[in-house]
Amino acid sequence: MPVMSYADAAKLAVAEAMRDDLTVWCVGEDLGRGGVFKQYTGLVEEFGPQRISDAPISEAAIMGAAFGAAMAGTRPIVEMRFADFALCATDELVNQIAKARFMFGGQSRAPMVIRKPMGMWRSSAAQHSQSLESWYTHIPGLVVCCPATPQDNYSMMKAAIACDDPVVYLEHKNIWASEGEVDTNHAVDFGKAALRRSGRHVTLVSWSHTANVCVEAAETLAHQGIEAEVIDLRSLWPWDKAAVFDSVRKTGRLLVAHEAVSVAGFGAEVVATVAQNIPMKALPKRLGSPRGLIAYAPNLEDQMRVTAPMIAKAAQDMMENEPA
Amino acid sequence: MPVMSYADAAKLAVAEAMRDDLTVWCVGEDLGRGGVFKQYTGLVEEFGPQRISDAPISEAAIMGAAFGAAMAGTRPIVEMRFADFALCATDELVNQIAKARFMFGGQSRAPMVIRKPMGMWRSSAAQHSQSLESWYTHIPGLVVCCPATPQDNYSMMKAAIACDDPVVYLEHKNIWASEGEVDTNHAVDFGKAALRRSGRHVTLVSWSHTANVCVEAAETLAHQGIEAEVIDLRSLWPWDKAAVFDSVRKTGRLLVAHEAVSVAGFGAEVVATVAQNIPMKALPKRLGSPRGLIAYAPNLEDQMRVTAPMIAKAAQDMMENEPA
Amino acid sequence: MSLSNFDREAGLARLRMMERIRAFEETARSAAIDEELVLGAIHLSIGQEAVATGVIETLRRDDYILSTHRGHGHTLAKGAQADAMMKELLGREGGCCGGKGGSMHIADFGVRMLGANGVVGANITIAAGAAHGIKLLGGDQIVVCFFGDGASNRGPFLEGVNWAGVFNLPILFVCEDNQYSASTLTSDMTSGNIADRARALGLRTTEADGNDVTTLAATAAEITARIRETGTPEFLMAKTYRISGHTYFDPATYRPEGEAERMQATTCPIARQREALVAAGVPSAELDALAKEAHAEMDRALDAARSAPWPADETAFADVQDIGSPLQEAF
Amino acid sequence: MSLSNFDREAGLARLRMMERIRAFEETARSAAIDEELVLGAIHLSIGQEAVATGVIETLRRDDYILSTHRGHGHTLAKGAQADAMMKELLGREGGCCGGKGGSMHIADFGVRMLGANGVVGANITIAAGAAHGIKLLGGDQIVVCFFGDGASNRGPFLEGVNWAGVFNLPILFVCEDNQYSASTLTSDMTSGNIADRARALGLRTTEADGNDVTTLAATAAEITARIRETGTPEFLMAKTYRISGHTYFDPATYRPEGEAERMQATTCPIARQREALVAAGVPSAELDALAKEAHAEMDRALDAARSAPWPADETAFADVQDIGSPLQEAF
Ligand SMILES: Cc1ncc(C[n+]2csc(CCOP(=O)(O)OP(=O)(O)O)c2C)c(N)n1
Ligand SMILES: Cc1ncc(C[n+]2csc(CCOP(=O)(O)OP(=O)(O)O)c2C)c(N)n1
Ligand SMILES: [Mg+2]
Ligand SMILES: [Mg+2]
Repeated sequence: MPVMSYADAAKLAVAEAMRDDLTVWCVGEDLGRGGVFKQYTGLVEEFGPQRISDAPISEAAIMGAAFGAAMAGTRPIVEMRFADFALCATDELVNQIAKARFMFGGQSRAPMVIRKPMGMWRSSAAQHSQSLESWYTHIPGLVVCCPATPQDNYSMMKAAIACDDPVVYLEHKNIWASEGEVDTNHAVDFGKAALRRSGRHVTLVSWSHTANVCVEAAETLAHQGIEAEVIDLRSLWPWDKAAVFDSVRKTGRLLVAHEAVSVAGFGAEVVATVAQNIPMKALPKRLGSPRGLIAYAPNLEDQMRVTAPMIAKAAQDMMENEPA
Repeated sequence: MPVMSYADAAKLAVAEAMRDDLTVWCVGEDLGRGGVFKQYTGLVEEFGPQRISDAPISEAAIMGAAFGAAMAGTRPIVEMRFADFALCATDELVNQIAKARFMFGGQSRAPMVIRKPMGMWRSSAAQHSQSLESWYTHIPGLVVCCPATPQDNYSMMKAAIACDDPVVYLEHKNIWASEGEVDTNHAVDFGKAALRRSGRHVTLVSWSHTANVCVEAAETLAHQGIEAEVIDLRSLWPWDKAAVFDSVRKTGRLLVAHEAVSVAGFGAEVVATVAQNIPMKALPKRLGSPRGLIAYAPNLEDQMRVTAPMIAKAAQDMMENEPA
Repeated sequence: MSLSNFDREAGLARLRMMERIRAFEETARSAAIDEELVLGAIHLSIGQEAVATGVIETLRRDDYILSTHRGHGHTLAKGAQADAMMKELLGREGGCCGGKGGSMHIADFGVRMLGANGVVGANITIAAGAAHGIKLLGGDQIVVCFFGDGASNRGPFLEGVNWAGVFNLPILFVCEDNQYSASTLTSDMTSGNIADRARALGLRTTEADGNDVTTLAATAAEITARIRETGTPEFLMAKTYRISGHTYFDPATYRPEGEAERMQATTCPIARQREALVAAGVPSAELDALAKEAHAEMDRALDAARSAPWPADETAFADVQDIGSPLQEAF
Repeated sequence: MSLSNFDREAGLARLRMMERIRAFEETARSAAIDEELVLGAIHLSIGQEAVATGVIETLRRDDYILSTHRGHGHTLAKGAQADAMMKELLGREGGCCGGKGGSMHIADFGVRMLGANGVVGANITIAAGAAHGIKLLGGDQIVVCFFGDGASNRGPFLEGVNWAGVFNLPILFVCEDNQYSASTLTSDMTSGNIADRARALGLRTTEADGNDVTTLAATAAEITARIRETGTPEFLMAKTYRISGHTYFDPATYRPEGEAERMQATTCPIARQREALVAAGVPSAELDALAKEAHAEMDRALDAARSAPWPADETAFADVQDIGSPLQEAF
């Protein structure tokens, strides 16, 4: 199996889909020069500037026009550059794309992949670092993906392009270069979590880059005799409740970790859903960013970060403070 | 004490603040003719068209310009007409207003009230009905208010105008005409819930119009011998954890109800926070809209609605299905 | 309009379409006011019928249009059935959007009417994109995007018109300038002039009397033929006037006393077209019959709508999405 | 520029400011590349120094400016201290934003520089609003809003410029046309022409050579005086060229071979100003000394920044908000 980076894995998926289906095309600023994170490098040479299309600095039009083109029968992949800039196209995504099929009584479809590179990336500061995945899970009509590995970025990109619903596709900026094996025959279904590690003491639920951080924490915990099960949700809508429920039934303990702000983050949805359904041995926990902003200075930025030691510590505490 | 409508109560608060402080002004489309819900009727006659300012259909500029004017020393009240249209100004609110003070190291302030009439209002369909309060609670830098009564719409508007932070102020469209006594000496602090009813069996937590629906449900429950405590959070950020914790410690049962979509709604935050801190007698519950869209036809619209009977039924179930 | 080459048949067809639009809206209005059958807000285009009629008659069935919150006229002119539209306004089964959209989201993809829109100006980028899609797929259709004067103050106006220019797309933007943005005079909130904005954005721009259906149709025919030929976007400013209020329940007291009456008397496109036809020798009885027929059609549409059932409750959960649909995940 | 009325002192002051801007950015770039001291992206305005210099010298200290992601020059020209700015780029205590903003959010409210902005075009509506605030408060300050050519394709350009026109606000919009939007030639993505957009939005619009600081300053002086006098907004198109890449690490291979070198040789505003001063009889040794002094100032700024501590960890939680602050509600 070839080893490739998270960026290249998605690029391979895009290229394969574009070869198979002439109606698939990409649009965004600077794509003809490979895009700002080089996740499109080489594609314009193969597919030409109509299908790897540059765009003016017009996020609202990029999103709105891609939607129009989707209704006219194409399958656009929309590049938003930074998830933060996608906020310039919120009406288009939330009021138009997510609602059109329903409002028009099923007459229209919006098969689109909306790529929004997200998350903290050293010293990018408050306007280039946000993780807003929970917003999109709250919007009916949208599918929401947060791949954490090259394999998933390949397989989920393939699934997203094939999907007839609009898919908000959140790649994490910090792991563009991370490498891993990619099996191009491996398909991932939305709503199926990845079991990144099995364990019987505590269930760690996460997604995106923080899922990788959880795996790291689980290794530390293993040295202390605590076997953590790590569930990487991969897609947040739909999300794999069955996998989480099964795991928590087994371990009796739930810890959810993510990079986004804790308050009204998707971790709240996971903890609340489990708490509503499953009695646990210990009170469940969430780790996310404080409700503060992401600063430029690295030590200040770090105050907003959920780290492997924090995750390991929280899991240990859950093991120790067992109710009698 | 005078009796007045929810709309008029806020208007009185605005007028009083404008009399006291010449830097307070309102800006939005059609304000000179009273605004689309008549919540500004008569103000232009008293304060003139500069301070009750019309605006072009430019939500991004209304929000952005008001922010600039706030940095230059005024205290704008921004009218977004429907909360849905505020999505056209998301970058301005989230990337600019909420972050400026922090990004600039405390050099700037944005004392603004951003009024976003929200919620279902018969047959307004998918683009004029949304409740997106949980989005704003997820954004550091913002205060979030959801008044449910004329008294609170008076007192909280007063507090919001006086506040030096940007306040997202969500009035519910369905209760503009609802009437109640208003004590103009009664102040409300952000983060202090209203105890709308006391009870010892189950804690109902809600806000905005659904808080009123919970009071109705509690009356039904009382006839069945179930004493529900109804907590109206009023402000969602900050929210009154202490009041909720105290109540749940007493009742041992938590039911959160809101109009917004359940998935990643603020109910998840409340349930998760309580579940992380307090062992309960029964599994907690949430009632919110299914993750579906709001239709025009009334019977379809009703499928998305949380009603008093649904709340009462859920509370009853919690009393019956007591774990042994 | 010169009488010499006045085409009687075309003139009658245009009057018929305008009468149908007027009758549809008058019927809907009385259904709303007298019977409270229409539950949500409806925005009437009374006085503006010539724009929809004159422009859309120049399109093929497979051309696309996109509309605004004031979309009944465009939808009828593109060929949608009044029946299904009226059912939609009443929120009934058989409505063109299954009762989910109502007036503000009226759409008929069968005739390539890609929807009214509740967000002012939002259709401009979407329409540019539909034209982009046509170009990518190598089609020979064109797109017409209607919007109001007030919409020209929203960012998507600039972004969408620029997009069409940059990618050289087969689209006609039609600004229906009825002078008002809800209760506000658009000129009070607009710096410069809308047609100049379009020109500055690189588009060939034509200004026309939007209440003279005959010359408007001729102008539109030239423009749409040119767009189909060259694939290059253009812009049409159509000056018109909304005789009714902003919504059906708006008394429009913000207008200067007598303005609406004066405009109705002088610019109503239906009255003008009737005069033209009478001048061309058509007996006025024939014209009256045509109006009566239009009203009868809409009465029948209302009757059908009135007796149609509500949509089945379960449809509330359908057509949200395939993956993670509320049909599977209701709560 | 006619030599006859060339003001030697002003000319030297302008050269000094441009040299300071250039030296600040060259110092920051080598701190980033050679020492990895600058952690985030920085956008250099090398080649564009004349615009900040020529326009801002016409302002009062209490006038406001708003800038873009490429804001070092504007900030220095408005009077901010290089020390505090360099500390900000290094994310240190004493940085003008306490290390929270970095280059892309550089700001100094003390000199009424209301911030750089990481979102292209977002400053345009905010700037219009600052001018709105001045008008409401009855002040006599004016606002200058800088943005790039690429920003003219964003909706807020239309909404903000229209706003200024409608409310007749004391603001000058300055488009620094360096021809590129990151790696894209702006003209490839722009239909029509930017100055025409401003004119169509009702603003008096002047086009100027943005690399000739002398005439630019004269033009700007006329314009800003007029704005202060009339309170009416205007627009200035300043043609310039970014000699460096988009970010300090951008090799800018998307530019035609030799373009940057040719432009540097022919249009560099610092080289042109030096020539003019030499022609006016200033010894070049004096000019060299001035450049050296600028570099020495920035070396000192970098030394101070390098040895400054990180901001205290707790400051990460301060200045978010008063009500519901993370200081009270950390997790
Ligand atoms: C983004 C947005 N802002 C405000 C509104 C409320 N609104 C609905 S129609 C309208 C007036 C639109 O004026 P114009 O574009 O001229 O169209 P007209 O109503 O005159 O046909 C307004 C302000 C809206 N629907 N969307
Ligand atoms: C809304 C938004 N879209 C995209 C970007 C990414 N970006 C940063 S600078 C830039 C180019 C801006 O071009 P221009 O306005 O001409 O300014 P210049 O960089 O040439 O000074 C882009 C696309 C952004 N910061 N904000
Ligand atoms: Mg209008
Ligand atoms: Mg540029």
